[in-house]
Amino acid sequence: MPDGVAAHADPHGPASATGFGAAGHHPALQHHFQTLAQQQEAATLGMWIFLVTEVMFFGGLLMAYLLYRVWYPAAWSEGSLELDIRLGAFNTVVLIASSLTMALGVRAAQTGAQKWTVRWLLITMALGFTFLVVKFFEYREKYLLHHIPGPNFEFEGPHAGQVELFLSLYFGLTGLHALHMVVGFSLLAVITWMAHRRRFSPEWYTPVELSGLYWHFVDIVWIFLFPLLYLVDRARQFG
Amino acid sequence: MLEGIPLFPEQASSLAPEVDDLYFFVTAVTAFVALLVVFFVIVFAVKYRDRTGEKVGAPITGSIWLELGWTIVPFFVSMAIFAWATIVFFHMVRAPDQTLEIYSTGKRWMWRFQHIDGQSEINELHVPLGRPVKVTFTSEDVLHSLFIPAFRVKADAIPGRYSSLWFTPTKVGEYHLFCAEYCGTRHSGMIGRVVVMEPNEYQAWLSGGGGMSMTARGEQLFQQLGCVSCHLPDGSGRGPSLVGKYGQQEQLASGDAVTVDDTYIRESILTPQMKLVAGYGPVMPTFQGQVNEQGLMSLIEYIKSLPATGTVATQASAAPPAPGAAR
Amino acid sequence: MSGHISPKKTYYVIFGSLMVLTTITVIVAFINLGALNFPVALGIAILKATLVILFFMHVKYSSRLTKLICGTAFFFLMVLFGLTLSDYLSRGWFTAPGGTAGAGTQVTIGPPAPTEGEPAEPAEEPARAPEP
Amino acid sequence: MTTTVLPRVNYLNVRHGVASWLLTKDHKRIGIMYLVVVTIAFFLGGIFATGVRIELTTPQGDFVSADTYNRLFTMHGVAMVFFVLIPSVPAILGNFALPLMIGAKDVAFPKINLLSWYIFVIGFFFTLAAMVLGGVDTGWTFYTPYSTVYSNSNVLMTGIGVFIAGFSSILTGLNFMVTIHRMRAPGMTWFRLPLFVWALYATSLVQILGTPVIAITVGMLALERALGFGIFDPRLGGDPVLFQHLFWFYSHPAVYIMILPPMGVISEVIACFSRKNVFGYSFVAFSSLAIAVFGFLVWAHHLFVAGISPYSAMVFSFLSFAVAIPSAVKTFNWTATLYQGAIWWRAPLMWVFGFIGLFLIGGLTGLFLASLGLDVHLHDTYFVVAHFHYIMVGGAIMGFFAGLHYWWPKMTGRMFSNAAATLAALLVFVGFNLTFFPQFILGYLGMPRRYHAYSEEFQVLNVLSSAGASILAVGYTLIACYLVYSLFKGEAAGANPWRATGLEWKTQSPPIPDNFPETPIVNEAAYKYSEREIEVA
Repeated sequence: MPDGVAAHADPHGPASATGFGAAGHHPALQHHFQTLAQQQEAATLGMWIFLVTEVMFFGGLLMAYLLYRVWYPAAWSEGSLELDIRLGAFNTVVLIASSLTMALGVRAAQTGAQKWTVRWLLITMALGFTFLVVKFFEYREKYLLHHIPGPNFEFEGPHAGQVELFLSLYFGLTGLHALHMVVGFSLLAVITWMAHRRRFSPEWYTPVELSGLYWHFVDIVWIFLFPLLYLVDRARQFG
Repeated sequence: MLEGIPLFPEQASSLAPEVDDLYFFVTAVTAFVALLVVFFVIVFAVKYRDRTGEKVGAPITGSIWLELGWTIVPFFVSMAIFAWATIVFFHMVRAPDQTLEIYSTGKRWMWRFQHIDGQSEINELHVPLGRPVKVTFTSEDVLHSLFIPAFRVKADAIPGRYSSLWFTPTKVGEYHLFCAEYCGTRHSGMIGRVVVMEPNEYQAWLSGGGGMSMTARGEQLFQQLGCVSCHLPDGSGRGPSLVGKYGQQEQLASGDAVTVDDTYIRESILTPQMKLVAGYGPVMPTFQGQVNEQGLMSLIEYIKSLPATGTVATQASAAPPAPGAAR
Repeated sequence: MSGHISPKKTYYVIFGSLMVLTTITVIVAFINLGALNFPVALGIAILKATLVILFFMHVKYSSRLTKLICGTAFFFLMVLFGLTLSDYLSRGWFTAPGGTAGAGTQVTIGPPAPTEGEPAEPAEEPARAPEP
Repeated sequence: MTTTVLPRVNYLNVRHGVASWLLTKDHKRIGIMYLVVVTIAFFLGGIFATGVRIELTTPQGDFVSADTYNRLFTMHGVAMVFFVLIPSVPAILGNFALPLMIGAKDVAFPKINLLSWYIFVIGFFFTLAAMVLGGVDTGWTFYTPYSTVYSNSNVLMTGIGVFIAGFSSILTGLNFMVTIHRMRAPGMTWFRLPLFVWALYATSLVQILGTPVIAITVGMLALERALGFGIFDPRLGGDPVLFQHLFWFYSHPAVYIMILPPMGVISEVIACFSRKNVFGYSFVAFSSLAIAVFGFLVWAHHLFVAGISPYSAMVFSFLSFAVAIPSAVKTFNWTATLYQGAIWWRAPLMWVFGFIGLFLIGGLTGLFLASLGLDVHLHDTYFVVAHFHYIMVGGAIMGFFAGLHYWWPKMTGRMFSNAAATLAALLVFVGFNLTFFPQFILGYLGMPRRYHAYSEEFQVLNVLSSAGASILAVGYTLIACYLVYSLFKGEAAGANPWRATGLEWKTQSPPIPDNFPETPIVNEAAYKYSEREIEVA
């Protein structure tokens, strides 16, 4: 059972069927914890602290966004109009729905409904995948219009430089968010496989809960990114 | 100045004594605190020394009064230092009203100074004694920092923005000029000297130099770059007339108006389509890369010097720069 | 850890309100509120995020420590945004008739434009003739 | 007591072979592995520093070329800051001592603890690769637009190295925080925790909140340099000062990551060798937290001349004075702890006296740089170089060695020669002052930082400084000698050689893999020396 999935692995302790510690303990209890409750509390606390680091991680990019929005409002509204609001809104709905199915999946694990846990997790993964596909098309469209910042960036209009700044931050923020979606997706794949192998029970479902926390965090980031990037100055569209 | 080991920098500007008094005050306060603590540490360490390691210390766990004492007293002491330091800082930030304007650009590994009356110097700055001088400078590539230790002034040169520092030289002589912000391979070579001269010597040096004034330099560029072919004085050419336009309102093609100031002129030279003047087409090419910061400053000075009467005047004495619009 | 199992209804209610808020934020974006557009959009996003945190992530039912950790994250994010913007927004506040000395304080050459309050000083009289 | 036979089973000899080390999940072994990597990085940083000091003995740049000099001081900075100072006390002494001090079997997430070490080594590998390929010449601060547009050295490779090493620091902070919250032995309430644990908790807070910001900043820098995303590029309207804001938002709290754990070590060692509880325990504990939280409000005192507005400079200057108060409170409390103690002059205490002497000067010169009027003159001069070396080398490294000497018997089960250690402390103290005190004078004279060649009148003070550096080098090498010697010839230390209180001294040294035969119960305050006689194990 692969331990941490990505570089910043999640602190859910891996549960192998053999289990450590003396007989009589729950197979998932690790030797350095006294009780399973202490282990679960530690794991959840660890995940929450990890989410704090993620908030500050996105914070740096959001700081750059905030400053340049104050400095270049005109370029920000022009840049924002470049983005397709329909795809953005659709993606927001998809991601919030995936948050719902994730929460229901965690609830199913809590209540021991093993089949439903697997089903909800699979639906969540499907919605996550849809989000990434939509994102791929958005990026491809930017690529075709030469709107990817860098040497061959083309944009007519007076604020070309600042619009390139906006699109740099657009790709920075949504790229980082998509990367977190990919990590979340592979994490869910592992958890779904474990759920399928009946590894969880109402006494021990920590990995499902932690991946749920992670997934909700990624959804919250998009809840902020959507208005910040797509809805900067839509009123201008209608003059 | 070079013999022996100098242990303290020269005081060669009106700000220097202020900064040094503050320096001595803070040194005195910190030295007192340091010596106090070291004294107590040594006294306690020796007095209560126990060679055997068997004995046990007194059961003292703390005293609220002492803790409050050495929290509040240092706070007030530091507030005193903070207040005095902030006053000195705002003396540095607030430039005096009438200053001798000098423009400068920092470029990787050299400072170029441009006097209004024409002299331009590399890594050298001649200033008259006793007159407040304000150096306005920017950088053409990376971050630099204009630092004159003897005057106790320093400011970073940021590409894309103008910085400035002012000083009133109070002592004739030659002083170091350093670049203080790391800027690459020859960062340590980007140095120079500031020469403070008696006012009459300064005038002799100024007229002797005979360099072209900024306005004249601007006019020369105006011809070379072909601006004159479109910007006719009466505005009949393909570009609007620039005569007497400085500081006035200009109607733009997009409907709103803008004051013709340094930023607008600089923007129109580098990115002409930004704010087109009403009634003229977007035919003007960009001059990005054909004219450097010095050239821009000279062109701006030249356009400022075009009075409403249409005659091109090159004033000998420095025309103080008209107020530019701050963004 | 939270161990709290909320009824399915709660999740569906929260999901519904999130959908409503999303539609509102899109609609409001098309109405020109001028300077208010940004705060409104941000406010709705914060509301949606709070709903997700409280109900989907069970923070409403979990220990005070988890709530504290959540608060700490956003507090230090605000410290980053607030103190950095305190620099950028306060540029240009300090103006002196002779001009502000210091790094990056000016966008143009020459003394800054007089703010509305201060009467503009006549800058036209020629520079002082240097003493003999 | 001077038997050289070590207890039969301990964490060092329970398993053998390289795999038993490289795949270990034992926090004690991971601490030792960090010690090995950090020592290599310290040695490397020292070589670069020697190159810099030799170059600066002559005003003309005649030892190395300007470009090589720039790479020397940059690599000295990168190696020392990211690979020595940040991990030194938390990752080595923290990893080793924390579970022992709170009576736990291990840290909360042992696998992630090992992962942190591997991430640290991978990050170090990338930086080493950058050094081998020619180094980087942007200064450890990587200021744009030089680092993104104009520098043609391995900025990207070093950036990736620093980016990865940052995650090791994040995961260590996360691990420690959860361990302190959830893994304390029964009876170990927050106010019975040793002050070293309080310091580690405050450090973890800073690691968690600060490190991600530099990760994303280095990421943005890499995006701009590699793909041309112009986030800080002035030609597109980007702002180089924004990079400085984001960089220092982490890098100032990072200096508190470097100084807080050593402060915790000082509290431990002073209490132990004065045979007395620390004066004002709760004040010292809360000052650690105050430093961690206030540390996030003061970063722009690095930008006073970089183009921030005068009013915000005033705000940051005020906050920078406020953050100095908790450090002052700690120093006064340490001094008061010595009062009416039974002070046993042993090697770790000698290092603590050195720490107090140097940290005092370092901390107080910070007031010079926090005051606006002086910082305009002093910024980017050797005054700043001297200030942060007094804090980092005088404070953090001296504190690290105090801790290393204090816990060496527990780590290895062997005692080192007390005379040699005291001599080393004296050598380092004298060498250090000779090296860096002249730099304060050079700083006020106006000698700028990072200068390959300088004006003649600064030469004498620079020669003094270089002479001091050689004494410092001798001092550090002496430490390595007698500590390694003690590994083979040191006499057995026994469970409690310093007769200290604290749970880590209740188990054998070196401890068994699970630290305690059975989880200890704590029923008294942290430094209860006076009431009880100390049993000599």
